[in-house]
Amino acid sequence: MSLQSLDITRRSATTTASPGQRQTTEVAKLIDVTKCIGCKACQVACMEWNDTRDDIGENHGVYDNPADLTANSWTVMRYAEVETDRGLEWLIRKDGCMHCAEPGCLKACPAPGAIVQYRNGIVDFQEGNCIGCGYCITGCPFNIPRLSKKDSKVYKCTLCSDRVAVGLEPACVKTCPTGAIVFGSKEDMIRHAEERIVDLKQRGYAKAGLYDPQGVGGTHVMYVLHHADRPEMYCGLPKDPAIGPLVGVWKGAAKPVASLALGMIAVGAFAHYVANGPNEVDEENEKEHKE
Amino acid sequence: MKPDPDKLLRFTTAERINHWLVALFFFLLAGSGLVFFHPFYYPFNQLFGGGTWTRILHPFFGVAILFFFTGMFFRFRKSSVLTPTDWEWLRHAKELARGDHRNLPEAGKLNGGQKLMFWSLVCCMVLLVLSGIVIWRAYFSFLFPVTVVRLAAVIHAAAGVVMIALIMGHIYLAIWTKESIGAMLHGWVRRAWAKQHHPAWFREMTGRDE
Amino acid sequence: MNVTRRRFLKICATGLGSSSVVALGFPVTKAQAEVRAFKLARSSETRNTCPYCSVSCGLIMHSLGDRAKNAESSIFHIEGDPDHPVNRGTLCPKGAGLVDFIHSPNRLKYPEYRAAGSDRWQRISWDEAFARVARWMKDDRDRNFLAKNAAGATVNRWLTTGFLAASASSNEAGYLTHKVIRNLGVLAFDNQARV
Amino acid sequence: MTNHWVDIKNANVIIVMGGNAAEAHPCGFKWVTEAKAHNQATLVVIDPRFTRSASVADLYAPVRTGTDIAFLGGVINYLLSKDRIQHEYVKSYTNASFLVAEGFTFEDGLFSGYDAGGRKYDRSTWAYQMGPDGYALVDETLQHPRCVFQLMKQHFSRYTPEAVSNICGTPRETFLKVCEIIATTSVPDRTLTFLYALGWTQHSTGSQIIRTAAMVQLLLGNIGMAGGGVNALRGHSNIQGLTDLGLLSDLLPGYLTLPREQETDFKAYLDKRSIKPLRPGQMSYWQNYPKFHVSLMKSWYGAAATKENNFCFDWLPKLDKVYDILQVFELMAQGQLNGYFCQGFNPLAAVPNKAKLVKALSKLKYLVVIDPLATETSCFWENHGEYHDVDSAKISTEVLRLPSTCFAEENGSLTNSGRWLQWHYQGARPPGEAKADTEIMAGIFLKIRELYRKEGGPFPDAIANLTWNYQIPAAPSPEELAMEYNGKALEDLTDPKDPTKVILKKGQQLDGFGQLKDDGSTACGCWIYSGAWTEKGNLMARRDNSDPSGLGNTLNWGFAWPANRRVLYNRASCDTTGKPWDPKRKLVYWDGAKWAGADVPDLKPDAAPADGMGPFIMQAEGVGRLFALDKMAEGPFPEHYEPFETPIDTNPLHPKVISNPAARVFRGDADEFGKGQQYPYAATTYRLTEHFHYWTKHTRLSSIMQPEQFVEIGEELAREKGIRGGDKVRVWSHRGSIKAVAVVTKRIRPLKVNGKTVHHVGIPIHWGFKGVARKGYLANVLTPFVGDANTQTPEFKSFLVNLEKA
Repeated sequence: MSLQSLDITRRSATTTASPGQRQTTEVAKLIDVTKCIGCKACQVACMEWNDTRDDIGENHGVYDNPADLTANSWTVMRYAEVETDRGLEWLIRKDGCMHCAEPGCLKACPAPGAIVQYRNGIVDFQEGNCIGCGYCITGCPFNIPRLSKKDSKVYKCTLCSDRVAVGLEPACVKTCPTGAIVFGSKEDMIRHAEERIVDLKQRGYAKAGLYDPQGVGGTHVMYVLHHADRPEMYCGLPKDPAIGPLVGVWKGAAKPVASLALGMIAVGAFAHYVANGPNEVDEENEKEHKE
Repeated sequence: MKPDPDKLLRFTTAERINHWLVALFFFLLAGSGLVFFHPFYYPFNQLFGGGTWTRILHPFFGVAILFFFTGMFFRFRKSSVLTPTDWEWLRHAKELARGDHRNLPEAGKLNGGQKLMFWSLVCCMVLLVLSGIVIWRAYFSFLFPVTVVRLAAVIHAAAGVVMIALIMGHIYLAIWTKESIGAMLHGWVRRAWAKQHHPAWFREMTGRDE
Repeated sequence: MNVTRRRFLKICATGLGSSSVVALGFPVTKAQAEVRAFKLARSSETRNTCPYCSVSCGLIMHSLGDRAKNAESSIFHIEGDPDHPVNRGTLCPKGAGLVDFIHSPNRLKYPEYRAAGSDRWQRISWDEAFARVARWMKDDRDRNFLAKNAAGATVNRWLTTGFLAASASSNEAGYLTHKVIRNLGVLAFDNQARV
Repeated sequence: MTNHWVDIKNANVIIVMGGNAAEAHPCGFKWVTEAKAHNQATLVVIDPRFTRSASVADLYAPVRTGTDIAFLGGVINYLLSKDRIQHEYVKSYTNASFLVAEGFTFEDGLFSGYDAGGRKYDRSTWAYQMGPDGYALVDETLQHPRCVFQLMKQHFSRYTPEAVSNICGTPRETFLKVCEIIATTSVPDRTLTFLYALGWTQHSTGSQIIRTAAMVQLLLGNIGMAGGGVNALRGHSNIQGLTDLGLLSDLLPGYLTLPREQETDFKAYLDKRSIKPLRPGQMSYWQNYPKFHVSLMKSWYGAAATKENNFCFDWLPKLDKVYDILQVFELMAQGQLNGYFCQGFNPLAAVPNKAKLVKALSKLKYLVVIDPLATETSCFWENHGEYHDVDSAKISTEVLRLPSTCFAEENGSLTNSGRWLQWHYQGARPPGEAKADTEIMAGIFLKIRELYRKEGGPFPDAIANLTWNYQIPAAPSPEELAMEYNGKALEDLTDPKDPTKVILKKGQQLDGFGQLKDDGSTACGCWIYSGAWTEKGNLMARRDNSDPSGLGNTLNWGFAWPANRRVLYNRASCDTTGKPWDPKRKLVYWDGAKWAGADVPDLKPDAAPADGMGPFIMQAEGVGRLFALDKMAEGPFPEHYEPFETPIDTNPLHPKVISNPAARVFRGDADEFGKGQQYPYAATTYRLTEHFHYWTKHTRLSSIMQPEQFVEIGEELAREKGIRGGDKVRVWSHRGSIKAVAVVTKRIRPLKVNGKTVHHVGIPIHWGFKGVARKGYLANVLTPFVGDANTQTPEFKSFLVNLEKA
């Protein structure tokens, strides 16, 4: 584990480089939506492995339960009944952290080391360093992190970093009954997806494709979609996700520049004083009032 | 302090207390806010009991400053109305910075610069409060769509920087203009000082123009 | 270059500003980041079969302790057996949550008795429970056992007590149940094959 | 399952009908996705609802609940009329060529021999024409007007695509597409598998639906093939095992049958069951019945069972009728039962018509519930408000609740749907004082035996002499019991070919049922399980998952009955010369001297193909039955009958015979059936993938995944009724009423049936008044108390309801 702690690509609110000499395999989870039956085994395995338990909620007139991601539900199935040219399709997508190569959450996080990106691609929250500001929620292009009401820390899928660290697949991957979720090196996962896409195209899904959005530098959780041209059909999977321009402004160069500006004001003021001296009452005026 | 016939009362006790309360919370807010602004300032969190405490306290400081600043606003809003003379004053402010006040029109109790500062601060406060509510994660953020939250975060940061810059200027000018800090500390200024810096006010207070 | 006093100060300020930009950032002093400790590192593993549907997925149950005399095993995690030819390590949503079945707050722990007309359970001992059941059964069997039917054929049956067998008990339990129940003469005997 | 889970991957076409494999058996369904991904298989789902299985299917066909025979009958008609059958297979491996007795007729919905008063048939005409040699007559050309093939063709000619569409509500084009996909497997190198579950069995015509599918498979030559078969995906982990072990009213272990009360003569009892071949050279394996039976008696009674006393034949209780669960609750409701035991079974939830069940349980003197969980049945006397409104003070049943262990706390074996026996191990101690089922049964038995010893009583012989030589009498170990049902030699056993050679010494474990004797020299508790624990040890615990053939028959993993065979009827995967129909699926083959291959051959291992021994060795004919003789209650050919509650109130094929004429209906229950006028919607119950029956409402994780009771309705019906998703609705049948949240979905579409629009209402089961999930109504408040004519499986899948916004 101590070695693992050095295999870091990025660390939130840290401007110097992390030790990163080691080159570990870049991993990825591939979710083949076309094989998914929406059984929620992944949801259960996730909670079981991570020792979280959500509330026993209510039925909201749909199969989705829990209805949304929470600090205890790090993954949920989202069900969409969509009419396409093939008739009715029940598009079921496992939602959760995409483990972006350019993570918006990490970019937004003000707490040093509360979010890290390991060299293998996993973006992990270190709740011990989290201050609970929720900036990561603001920064995420996929609306994933959730703030716990209990401890005001933010939680999300860790891609089972603890399992991956010892060479195992994530819990959801292992449990998936139909093999809709697979795990391996990112390279292998892309190859696996390509095989699946050939099969889907043979079955008439002309627009089948891989979802690995480049707007966030690619992701370490990818989807095989029957309709890759319309990801929004899958309960609003963003078509072209990117770290929002506002987040860019907010967390980009603006802040060092603003800091510099403040520094300049201080320095400028000092310089002004040195150059011009204080603004005092004129001697003439003084005299007048002495008398 | 007993009234000194040589001196003029510039700020009442209530005004002074109000000012310093706002100042106090400004420093708390700026210090805690900068923690989230950039990693460079993160160590400031130690002043507030760590990162999490800083996150918890900052918005409550905001609530406090909103309360006191509102008080200030009602105290000074009338005396801060900008007149044509103030604009004229502002046009000559650059000369003043170089120490040359010959062409400066006579300032009242507050000069054009001070008034402008007041309204700038009011603007910043409005922006900070509104955007601050939107990004107050514990109570309000879930009410707004993420794009609004993102916009609010940018506005909050920007307004915060502007406000800090303004206050830095304000502080420097207070230091630069000798004796003005005393005016805010004990309230009294010498007649000469008043005549020098706020001639119109001086006349108004003394009825004299020498 | 004619450096005036003012200009000199400006240069100093710029230099100071830019060098502070370079220094911006929080030094990396604490532990960088660590993943959660792997919770199965030294747990005990037991092979089992999922008790739900008839796919009969292979399970690995992880329990506390290394089976030392002083350690009480308590199962805290269950996952699929990757060697099992049918499930190959996978588990469905029910199987993946088995640990909550084992530790369900509604697991029965003691024999309990409810008297006629009562609205509560009362805890009893196993001896008492066995004695009571045996008494009920024998009294009913003695009274209602049919050795011969109206036609005089030997039928040796007992129709006034019935037995419903389980759907998830082991073959061994099922075999013993059949052996015992049939030899008391019970015919009203069924299992959960249909429902 | 004729085949097994992994074998599904070998299929080319997979039909999920009468079940929802993705929902109920997700981990088994992986072999469907595997077949799709790596065998380019086509998945077709036929269901009233667009299910989770349908979500990954290549084709979905809607069908009205309870009309599966019409659909499959239409498929048979399509295959026969378009001549898309596997001719060689049909000719050699089915009874298509057999001539049927002249008296057999079918008119206006009824077969010959119907007794309307008794609601049953005299089945004597449902027979073959017999030759003077005692064998059935056949016409290999299949042209004889009385041969099964011609009669079948005629019978199913009524099931035209138009008739199917009219009855089932399936669009004609969709139906024909399904037929075409099915027909592609009539060639020798393509197979189809049927995956079904309670969606077929829980109908008043359930057994006949399954038969119809089996007939389709026989016509296509898909039985005995890798990737073929008719596969029952059983619901519970060991319901296969408990059925194998005969825990049913009329069975003994290993599908041996209890004598009826008329059968007082031991020899006649055995002869009737030692079925003689109906064609020359056939194995007719039930001829060995006496060996299985006598060995069971020796296992139970030991030395007390002797040749002289007919191996204690008289000790067995004799049947006057079958006491299935519906019959028993009917008797209980009439006050004819005093005591009842529920071992790991929650009948208050699992048997239809809850109101009747509560009434019945309240009439008992004592109820004993053995369960790991606090079930509704054990608490049937508790008041739980609207969900279970009873007056405890008025219920005088004494109840005893005994805590048992769960899977994790015991050793033992379970038999999966593919007939694999697999051993499991204890991982923790049970909570509190909970005891294993074996200990509880032993505790009860020892106490009763002691009472009989002390006090005497009627017929104590079977109790006193029951073998009980377990090391700890109060806690027989699973290992001892497994060795007992496997069986052992009671004398030295010699090789039949060489009597001087001892193959097993006295006391040694048997290698398999082939060694059983009818002279009392062997003991075996369950003949089909013989071979599970031999002198080699516990074969159920084997863990070698190697699969040299790649067909998925891991012969060294666990033990499969019978004789470790993985695919039943696998002899039929070869042509008459012993060559595999498809060289890529070489399950078994004749190597010139014996049968060899990737599976244990389902035939005498040295029966040369030239000798013509048929592949269906348990049948007297040696072939598969397209004509069922007298084995089915309602006829030798399947016929479409409407559910007892039908939304169209008629049967378009024969309006005078609407529902199954041979189904048993108890007097009071007929009055409780609803009519389409009052209850216009076709309802069906089912389980969700997140849940297991009524158990997982005690499990937090499962409850989180589907926390609250709901019913599913289509968008059109919802619009008509002004219901939006998430609204509370009230659903009621003629028997009771429930309230639940409405899930409004595109996945349930109205169907056009016989000129009428039929809406379905989907009612998931699971919720009740006990557990950690939200409280709900037991869904059997609504369901009718009638069962399949053969198995008495309740008709949970087709009934009528009405509904409104609550």
